[in-house]
Amino acid sequence: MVPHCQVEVLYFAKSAEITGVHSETIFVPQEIKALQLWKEIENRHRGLADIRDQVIFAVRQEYVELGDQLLLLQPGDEIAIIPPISGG
Amino acid sequence: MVPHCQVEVLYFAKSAEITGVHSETIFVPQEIKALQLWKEIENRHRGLADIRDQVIFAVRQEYVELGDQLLLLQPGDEIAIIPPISGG
Amino acid sequence: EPSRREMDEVEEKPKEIIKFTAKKLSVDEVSQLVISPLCGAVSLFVGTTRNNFEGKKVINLEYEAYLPMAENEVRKICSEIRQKWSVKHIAVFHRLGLVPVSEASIIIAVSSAHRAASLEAVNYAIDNLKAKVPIWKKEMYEESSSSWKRNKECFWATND
Amino acid sequence: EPSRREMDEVEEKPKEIIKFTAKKLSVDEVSQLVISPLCGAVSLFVGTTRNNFEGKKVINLEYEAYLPMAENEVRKICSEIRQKWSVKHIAVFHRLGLVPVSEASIIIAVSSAHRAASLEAVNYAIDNLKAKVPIWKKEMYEESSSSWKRNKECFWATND
Repeated sequence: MVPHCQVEVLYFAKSAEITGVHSETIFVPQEIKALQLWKEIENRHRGLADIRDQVIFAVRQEYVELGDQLLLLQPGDEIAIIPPISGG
Repeated sequence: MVPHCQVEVLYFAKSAEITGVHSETIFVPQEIKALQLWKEIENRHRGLADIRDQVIFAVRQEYVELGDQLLLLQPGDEIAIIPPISGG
Repeated sequence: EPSRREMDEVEEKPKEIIKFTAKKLSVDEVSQLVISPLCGAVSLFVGTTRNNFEGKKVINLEYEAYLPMAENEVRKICSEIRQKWSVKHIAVFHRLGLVPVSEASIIIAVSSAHRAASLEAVNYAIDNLKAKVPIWKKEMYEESSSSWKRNKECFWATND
Repeated sequence: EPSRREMDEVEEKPKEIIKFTAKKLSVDEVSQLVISPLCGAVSLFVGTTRNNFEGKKVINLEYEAYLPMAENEVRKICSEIRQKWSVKHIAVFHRLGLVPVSEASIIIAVSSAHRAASLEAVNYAIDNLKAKVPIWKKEMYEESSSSWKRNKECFWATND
């Protein structure tokens, strides 16, 4: 079985409104493609499907698109769901 | 005889230091080339010869170079001696 | 007591001052932070909240940020600026929480010996901040609806 | 009491605020003058006095201006800006008389709906002010000498 670990998922702006939480801990494979990780998260919060095309991850505070990139996760890693930004 | 009139000459910055005055009234031909007018002024303040290459006139608050341009002066006109500017 | 030469060297060290705060921003305060006796130029950009969007009356805005990452992203922009232009100090202040209309949401200030550098650096900073720094603005409208905004510069999502 | 619509229209009228003053300049004050609830961007340039020139310690600066003409020349620059960019309000404040090192000698502020316009307008304003507006700066050095300066932008005289 693929090793799993606990990571911290952070939700901001519209994604936080959809999920109703700002953060949660989930248990996921340590080796996982970004898009696959998104699907795991979407399974928990079906409403997130609406914004799938608009979001990007920040994994350990670096941007990662929801694509084929393989993530190597460590226990406690921070994964943020980043809707389109609007600072300035 | 060419008609003459009184005009007000204003001195700024280095030109005021050289002449020792900030303004004076002079009596000059109403039709006069800019460079000729400068020579009239230089005759009154010999020290101004040092900065001849660096100055420009402002006649009725519009820039005029010390060249062949014919000035048509009216009594009371304001002629300023403008050394190189350094605002900002 | 330090000699004048020593004081100059202290002044000369380039600084980056990055702050996210719920308090009202002060243009004077931010410009003071970057002024250097060795520099003749300070350029600033102040972003203020507008009172309308597509005909709707905006009564308030609310900003939130992914804080440690937002600061890191601003630091990256500062490094890029230093690679491109010779500038002295850089200050980036962004307000969070509720911001009333006409108050500043962001102030960017850059000092430099020659003004072209700081003007271009400020331009670069605001362009890249809008594209890359995880901050979100929610507009609240008079008719009690609201909307999360997106910058057209946001690098991964395009406006519909 | 005017309706909100009427207030917006009052706000919308473009203003030029030009001031020459012996008093200390305030970046907050000047930026407040150009902020508009219809605009999201204010760009500013602050010129400060430097503490050295060719290795000489500058202890003070003194500015003088040919006042009615200087204001007229600034107005011309404002008109040129409005022909080139869509900007709302323009403020140009220049200090006269003695200016201590590190204090502002000039503040230019421009507001606009889109930030590129105000950033470019501020750049244009300071470039042209240095080339055309009759203002003079005298630097006073520690060893009690002094010198009238010239801008490299001055349009009729070149540096030796």
